[in-house]
Amino acid sequence: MIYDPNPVAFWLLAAMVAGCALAVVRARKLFHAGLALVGTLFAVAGLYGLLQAWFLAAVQVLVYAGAIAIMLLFAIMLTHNMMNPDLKSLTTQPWTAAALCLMLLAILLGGTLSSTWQTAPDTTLSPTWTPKCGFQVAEAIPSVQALGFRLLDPFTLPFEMVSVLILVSLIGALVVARRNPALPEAPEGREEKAP
Amino acid sequence: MGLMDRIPAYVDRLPGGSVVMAPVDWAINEVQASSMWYMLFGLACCAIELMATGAARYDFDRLGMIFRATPRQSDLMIVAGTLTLKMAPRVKLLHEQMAEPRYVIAMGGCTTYGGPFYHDGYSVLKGVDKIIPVDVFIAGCPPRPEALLNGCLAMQEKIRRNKLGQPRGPAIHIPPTAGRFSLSTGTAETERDPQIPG
Amino acid sequence: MEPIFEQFVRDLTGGFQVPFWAPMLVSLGLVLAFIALNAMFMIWLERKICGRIQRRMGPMLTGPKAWARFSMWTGGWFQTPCDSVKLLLKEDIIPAQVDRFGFMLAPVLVFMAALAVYVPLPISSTSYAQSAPIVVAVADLDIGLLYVVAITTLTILAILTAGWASNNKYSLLGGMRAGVQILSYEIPMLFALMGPMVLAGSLSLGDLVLVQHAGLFGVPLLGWFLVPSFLGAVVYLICAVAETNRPPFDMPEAEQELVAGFSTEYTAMRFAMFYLAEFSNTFVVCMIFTAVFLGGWTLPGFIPPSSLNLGFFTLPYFDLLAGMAIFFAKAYAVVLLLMWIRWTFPRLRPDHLMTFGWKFLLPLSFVNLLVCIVLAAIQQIYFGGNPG
Amino acid sequence: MSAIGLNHFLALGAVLFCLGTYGVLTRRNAIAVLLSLELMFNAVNLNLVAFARFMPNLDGVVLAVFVIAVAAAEATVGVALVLSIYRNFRHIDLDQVDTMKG
Repeated sequence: MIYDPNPVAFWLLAAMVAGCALAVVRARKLFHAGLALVGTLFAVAGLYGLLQAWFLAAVQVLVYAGAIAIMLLFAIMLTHNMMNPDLKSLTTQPWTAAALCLMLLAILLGGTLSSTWQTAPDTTLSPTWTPKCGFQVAEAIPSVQALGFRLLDPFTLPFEMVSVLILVSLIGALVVARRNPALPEAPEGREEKAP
Repeated sequence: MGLMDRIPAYVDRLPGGSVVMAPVDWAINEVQASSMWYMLFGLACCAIELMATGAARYDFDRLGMIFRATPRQSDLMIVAGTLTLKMAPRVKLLHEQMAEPRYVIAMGGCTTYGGPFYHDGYSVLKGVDKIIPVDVFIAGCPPRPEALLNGCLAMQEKIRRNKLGQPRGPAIHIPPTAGRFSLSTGTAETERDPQIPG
Repeated sequence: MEPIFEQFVRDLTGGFQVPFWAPMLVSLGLVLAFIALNAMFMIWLERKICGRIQRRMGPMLTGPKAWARFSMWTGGWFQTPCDSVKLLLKEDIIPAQVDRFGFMLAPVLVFMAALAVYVPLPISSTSYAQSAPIVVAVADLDIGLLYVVAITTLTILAILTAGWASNNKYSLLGGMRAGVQILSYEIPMLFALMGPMVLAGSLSLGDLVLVQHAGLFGVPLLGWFLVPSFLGAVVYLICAVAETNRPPFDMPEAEQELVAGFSTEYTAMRFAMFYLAEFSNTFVVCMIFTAVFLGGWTLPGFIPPSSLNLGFFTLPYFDLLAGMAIFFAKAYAVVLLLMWIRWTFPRLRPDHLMTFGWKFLLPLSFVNLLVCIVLAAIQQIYFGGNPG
Repeated sequence: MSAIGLNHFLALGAVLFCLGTYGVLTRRNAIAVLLSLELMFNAVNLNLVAFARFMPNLDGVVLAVFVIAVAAAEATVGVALVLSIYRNFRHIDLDQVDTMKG
């Protein structure tokens, strides 16, 4: 049978994703945008859970919400006045961009909804997941083990490449962010004031 | 305590209302008296005695008193030491930052009336009660830890006499020759020596 | 196999089928009650032990006086309920210049994280009226250990939000210190936990305990992961103390420099939620340590009967009760260890903390992972399969 | 409410992607642009996982794991760049960052 997720959970999570994403792009305070991003990430993790990708949901929360979003929040704190609403400096050309994005949305939706996808019957898992008290959760497929074998067998090269990429980006970030004593720095007094 | 101030006034007016309010009063007072978190600040030599009272031999913690560094979380302000005119506005600000219900103990002669600086101290505020309401005055220069503990017990007694929705009673004065404080049972005026664990 | 809760209700009422939402509500209520009561008890215990270590007595006067006269250890047991009720009754201040949304969100977030982390923690198992023993947890997730570490990151977010939203430089500094500290100690912590993961070949906490009970190389006591991954246990314990912001890693709320850190502007109820969550998290890391390194609810070579015959009455679910008793005894032993550490060591300096975490604990956890991989390989080659 | 199928997830992904694009186009603050980029990454990931579930094939999840790893690398470099810009200009307004050798 085709996998059939719970509609109530889906619509709740979808509303949360859309609402939080809207807050990310429209919030007046940048910190609020960061918080809304974390909300979006959690809702997307919930959707992964709905799609029974438990491991990916945990990784999403751990890496995305726990590391990337927190790092962005730190960057916000380091580069901003604490309570600066910086409303004026935040958005530009809202209506043009909105029209453009609506066009893009129309194209994407038209493309996806008009095409037929080969959804295959799912024989490997129990169709619905009900949380049980004091009970092993129904075998979560794709289970961690299956994912691990998949990562190590056909995807070994990309896996190693990603680790090299992360190492390189780490070193690059250190080089870029390092203070160069030879170069003069902008004076401290000039606070960000967008014209 | 917006709600807590208005409800008792209504309840008390009902027939039998005071019967309802008495145990409530008792419970609230008992709870507040048992956990007076004092604010961590000292101004002068009295602060040394305050520290001694918090440390091993005298041990504030047995009265349920622990220090909080922020005024937002403390219930009790122990003004310990000479309060100069320059410091006075800050102390007033700290008192205003504390959440209700808040209590103040003026420790030592300086905070009570100016102490040794009463005549010539051009820079000293002569009595902390000129800027904030004080519940207990402790005499001494500085008071011994026993006197401070006695003052805290008096503070507890005063809290126990509170009634919801009514103003607090007058300030209590602890004389310098306050009775000995029994460390084993926490009651005042016994002759036993302090028992130290271990 | 059937969920333990539904089976229990059916046994009790004679065939009543509970609706699907009942187990969730019941487990939520149980966890909430447990958090509140346990945190109260832990705070009282902490104050008594602190007093003992500092040659004081700790709280003595609340509660019936007879208790205090009996022994200094029993005095003041009513202290924490008094503190809690007082905090509930205090004025709730929201300062004018704070960011209201973030200020009100932060305590809720931190409490949610403290609540959610209880989901995969297994406290016991039972084989009463079951074909095979089943693990008693709210839900023994397939990815339990990863879930626990992931949820912990929510705490960082809440603390950062609290620090930023308070609009107070002490709060901001405290929040940022806490964020940096938790973020950098999470990495050695995860690597320290990876050793047991490799040894057990599973991420589920229930599986981890069962594997430990089975033993390593056929020797039961060797199976406690404290033995094969001893370095990992030490690294985890240190990181756990840092994660929960307890001394000696309490820079985020260092009174001497930062007033009360991220909770400087918080009053009454909201502060109580931070406090409660902090102690709840402390107990959670002790529970995880128990489950991952100390064999959880099992003792080597001891399998309690599923029901105990007392002669006049047969006690069902005896193995569940015995397991819970063992589990909480172990967890409280770890709690006592943490308290001992807390009141013994002075606070670290922030740069020392970073150096210690990145340059010492992280390599140590790598070494531990290597040792565990070698042991798991030996087990797999010479004894067949995972240790379980 | 009808049954939830693959199209629902794809539509949600499209909405999320467009919101991210909107943020990238309209925001002038560098960090806000980074935040919006993360939204787009998530939209793609959502589609990958949805495909992985509905045409049972684990490769979508594997790809999503890679995307998360790459996003981590991207965010690291991005934040480093933002901090570097901030150090040279004392603001991170992308419209104003137009001089070479800042």
